[in-house]
Amino acid sequence: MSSTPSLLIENLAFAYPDGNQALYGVNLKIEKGERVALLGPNGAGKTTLVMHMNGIHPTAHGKVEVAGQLVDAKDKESLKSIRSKVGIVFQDPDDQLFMPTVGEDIAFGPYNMGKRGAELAAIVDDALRLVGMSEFKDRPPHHLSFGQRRRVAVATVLAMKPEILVLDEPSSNLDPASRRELADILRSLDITMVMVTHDLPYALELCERSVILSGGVMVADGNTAEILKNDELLKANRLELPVGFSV
Amino acid sequence: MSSTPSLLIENLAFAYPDGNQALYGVNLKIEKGERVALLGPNGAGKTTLVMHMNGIHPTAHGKVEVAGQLVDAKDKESLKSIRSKVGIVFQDPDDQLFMPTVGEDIAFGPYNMGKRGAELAAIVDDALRLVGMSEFKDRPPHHLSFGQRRRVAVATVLAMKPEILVLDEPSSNLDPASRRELADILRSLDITMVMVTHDLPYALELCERSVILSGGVMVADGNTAEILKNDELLKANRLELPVGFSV
Amino acid sequence: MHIPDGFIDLPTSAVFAAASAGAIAYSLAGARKQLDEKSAPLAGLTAVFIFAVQMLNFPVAAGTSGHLLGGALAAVLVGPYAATLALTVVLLMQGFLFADGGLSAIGLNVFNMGVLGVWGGYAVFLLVRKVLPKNKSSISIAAAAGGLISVPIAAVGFVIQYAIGATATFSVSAVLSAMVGTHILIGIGEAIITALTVGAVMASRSDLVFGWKNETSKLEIRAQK
Amino acid sequence: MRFLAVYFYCYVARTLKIKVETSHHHGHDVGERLYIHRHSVVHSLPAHPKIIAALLFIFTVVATPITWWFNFLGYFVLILVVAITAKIPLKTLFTRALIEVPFVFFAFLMPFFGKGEVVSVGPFDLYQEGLIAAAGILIKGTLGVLTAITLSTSTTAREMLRGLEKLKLPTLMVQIASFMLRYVNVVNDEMERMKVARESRGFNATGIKHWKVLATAAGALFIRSYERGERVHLAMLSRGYTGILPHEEPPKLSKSVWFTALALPISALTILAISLGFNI
Ligand SMILES: Nc1ncnc2c1ncn2[C@@H]1O[C@H](COP(=O)(O)OP(=O)(O)OP(=O)(O)O)[C@@H](O)[C@H]1O
Ligand SMILES: Nc1ncnc2c1ncn2[C@@H]1O[C@H](COP(=O)(O)OP(=O)(O)OP(=O)(O)O)[C@@H](O)[C@H]1O
Ligand SMILES: [Mg+2]
Ligand SMILES: [Mg+2]
Repeated sequence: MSSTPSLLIENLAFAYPDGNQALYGVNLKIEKGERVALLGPNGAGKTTLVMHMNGIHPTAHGKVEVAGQLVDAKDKESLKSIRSKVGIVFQDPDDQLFMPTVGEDIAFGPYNMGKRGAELAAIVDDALRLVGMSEFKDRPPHHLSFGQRRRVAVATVLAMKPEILVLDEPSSNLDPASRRELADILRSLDITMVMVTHDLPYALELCERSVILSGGVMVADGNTAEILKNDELLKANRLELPVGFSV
Repeated sequence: MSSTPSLLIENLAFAYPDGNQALYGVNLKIEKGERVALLGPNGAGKTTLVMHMNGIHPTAHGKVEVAGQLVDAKDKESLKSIRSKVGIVFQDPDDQLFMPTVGEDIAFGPYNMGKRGAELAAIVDDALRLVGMSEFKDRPPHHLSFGQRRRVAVATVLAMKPEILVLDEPSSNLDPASRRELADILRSLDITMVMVTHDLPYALELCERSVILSGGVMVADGNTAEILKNDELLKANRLELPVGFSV
Repeated sequence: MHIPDGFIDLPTSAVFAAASAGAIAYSLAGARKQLDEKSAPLAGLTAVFIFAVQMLNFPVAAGTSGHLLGGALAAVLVGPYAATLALTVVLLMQGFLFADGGLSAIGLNVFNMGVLGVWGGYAVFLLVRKVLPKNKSSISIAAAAGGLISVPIAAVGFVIQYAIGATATFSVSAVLSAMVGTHILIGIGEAIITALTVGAVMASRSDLVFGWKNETSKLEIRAQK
Repeated sequence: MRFLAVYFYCYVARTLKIKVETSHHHGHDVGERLYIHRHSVVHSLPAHPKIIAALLFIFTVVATPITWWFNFLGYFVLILVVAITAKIPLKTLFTRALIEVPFVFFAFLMPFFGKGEVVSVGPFDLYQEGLIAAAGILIKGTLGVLTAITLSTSTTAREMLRGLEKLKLPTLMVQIASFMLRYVNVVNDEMERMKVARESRGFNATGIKHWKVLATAAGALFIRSYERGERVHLAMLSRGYTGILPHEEPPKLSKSVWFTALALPISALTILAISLGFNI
């Protein structure tokens, strides 16, 4: 008898409003505390899948459950509670940052969760320190470099202390040191995590389990090291290990 | 007696309108046919520097010359000729794509350079084939996945057949196979190239020479392999080779 | 089209301000009814877009240029209620931040562009849509008609206000013919841009167009490997 | 026919003035762009008393009969004093005032029309009635514009919105407006980005033949901003947004704040009252 999974996706299909179908029946079950890498070629549907995990894309077909709770775009109350549990770092930091200053942006989530005053300030400062952006607190986010925006985007979500952390290519555009620092941060968190990435060594470093999404369906699910050893599988899904790297 | 360099930057300083200074006197000379990697931590000023190479940011202090021609934001005629020579692939593909369909977007540059009819169509098809996006010709670019947009962005610039190709983190968000394919394409082009990247093995693979920009000044310039062997230099500039990788 | 302070006398301004306020109250009630998670930001975005395209000038003829009003466009995209609210917000912001349109004349300007332009344009849109076949390109054509007419309708509003409360000396008929004449020309520009914009939205996000009912597409399920 | 020409000119003028406004600012916050940061009494006042003061002042100006010339002189002095107190560069003040140029054209034509007495100025025969009406439009319009500019250079866009909210602008409209302010930067940036992208690929808008490209750009811009906004809004919802932006509750205003803010309209009303006495 296992406990309720953190995330349960069953037979999920989705088409964009222009008629493009991106998901063709996806199944995925993630237990509490697992760290799962979501791999797959460009256009596989990874981002589309991620957007279903807190009801940003309404479930058109199939079902999505977060900690046993059904994600239903029509039920505003339950959506709110789901969104306080699932923190998503978007692939494009420009989609994530909207307040006039970095500090206010990071405060946004915790504020909505009822934090105020000194407690709020402390959360903001911690999150900024974590991603090394303390000096940028009063700068407008859209006046930062791409990599700096990415770091702030990560901080906005970490500040909410979600139960499930979903990251869509968090390491892209980060300089190598920041990339490692982010890995250290993520490893130190004791939460359920889904990470989309094209960086296979990064996936291996952080996640015991990997799934491969390709053409809108799941084509593999297993131990990361096992998957990365399966050359044929990788090749069929436009994945390759970097030259000189071996599992 | 050397020939005129492809790109000559002397003592370039720049501050953003909000007063943030990003460049503090940059010098860089790139000879015809060279491939140079531009490395450096997040916020170093790489993108800012790139934006000077075709006059998008007007030269506020110092000078920038492309193939002997001064980049002068006030001289519209010369700017036009410079822009037909320098092709920039922006860090954010959304900055690059603006037409309603992928095909029209790629045709845009060559059309402005006077190409028409069958010739134009052939250019577009070639560019699409090169980045593996032929099937997406009639799709709107903003309805593509991030990695797909990145590939189209590269194609729009390749279609212009520039003399100098400047790429701002071209490989980020690409799946590993696309990343390698892009490397193959870039290697096959016989042009001057500047590539901003945080992916050091990628830099090593493609560029003989590397420069490091940090805090708005050039802190290193030399053979890529030499630079990547200099641990101290790398460390001082938040650069690290991936675990398990050695030059 | 943005009337400055002092052009129309205070009593007239007050009357039209009251009329505008009524229209806004009506729109608020209507917009609340159709409100879901997305409508406020979408109306905000429409406001931004109108604000932006009012700055995007397009060449009309020999070195002259005009700008969009956006009333019909907004109505077709987000519905007339939200469109009136969006236009009002745009005019408020233009008045308070850019000094474009007098602060004592905001009621007048809202009436012309946010009420007459929006509802007039939307009415024409509905009429034209009714006579055309039910397909995507009809929406653009109907929107174009709405855009074309909305500009002279707004101009007529200006002329009425002029006739009632202006201190200027041009005869009302001269102003009427000049305003309507030029605004029909500008309306052509408005029609083209409205049609192209609605067409562009229809092409890729027809679900966003208020004046169009979307049918949901069928989903295909593929076997998991 | 002449009217046609005039109206076209009005639109040209609108275009010109907008070019003046936008060309040398680039990539800036639109709110910041108009606001000029200074330390002054005017800046330190909260927005809603300032808005009320500006409105009352403008109403006073508009209500004053146009032949009471000295009143207007007084008003001009008053608003200039406020502008100077707010340390607004006069050049900025007057450049921004170009916004009313279209109606200046309108006004300049007015003396050519009308009835009654005619005065000759050089080669022109001008109607006195027209001249007075034109002067009215110019003077009142200019005062209105100067007031609004003084307000917007000393108040950030966000404060202005807060002020309007305090003055009971309906919540839904406040929401729309705050989205607008936020996205105006996004759209502006997207526009700028698209322009850069176009120019980087050898495009320069010069005339009618580029209509198509610009119109397509408008369509694309709309979708882009729309979708960007949609995604950003979803990101906000993901972080628990319920329609209310975080803000600090401001303290209750003291009487002296109100008095300082209302000094401008009170002075103007005093002038009006005095002149009323003279004119009865
Ligand atoms: N807004 C949209 N409208 C229509 N189709 C879309 C939209 N966004 C993505 N698609 C399409 O849906 C498919 C899945 O896209 P998605 O963004 O989920 O891919 P992805 O796996 O995240 O790719 P990447 O690694 O490049 O980010 C792609 O074929 C893409 O072209
Ligand atoms: N629009 C802007 N306004 C003000 N400051 C900016 C703007 N864009 C960038 N900056 C600042 O200028 C500096 C250099 O930014 P730039 O984008 O050139 O960095 P970068 O080297 O490209 O970084 P990354 O690797 O993260 O892309 C940074 O400190 C950044 O915060
Ligand atoms: Mg993606
Ligand atoms: Mg950069």
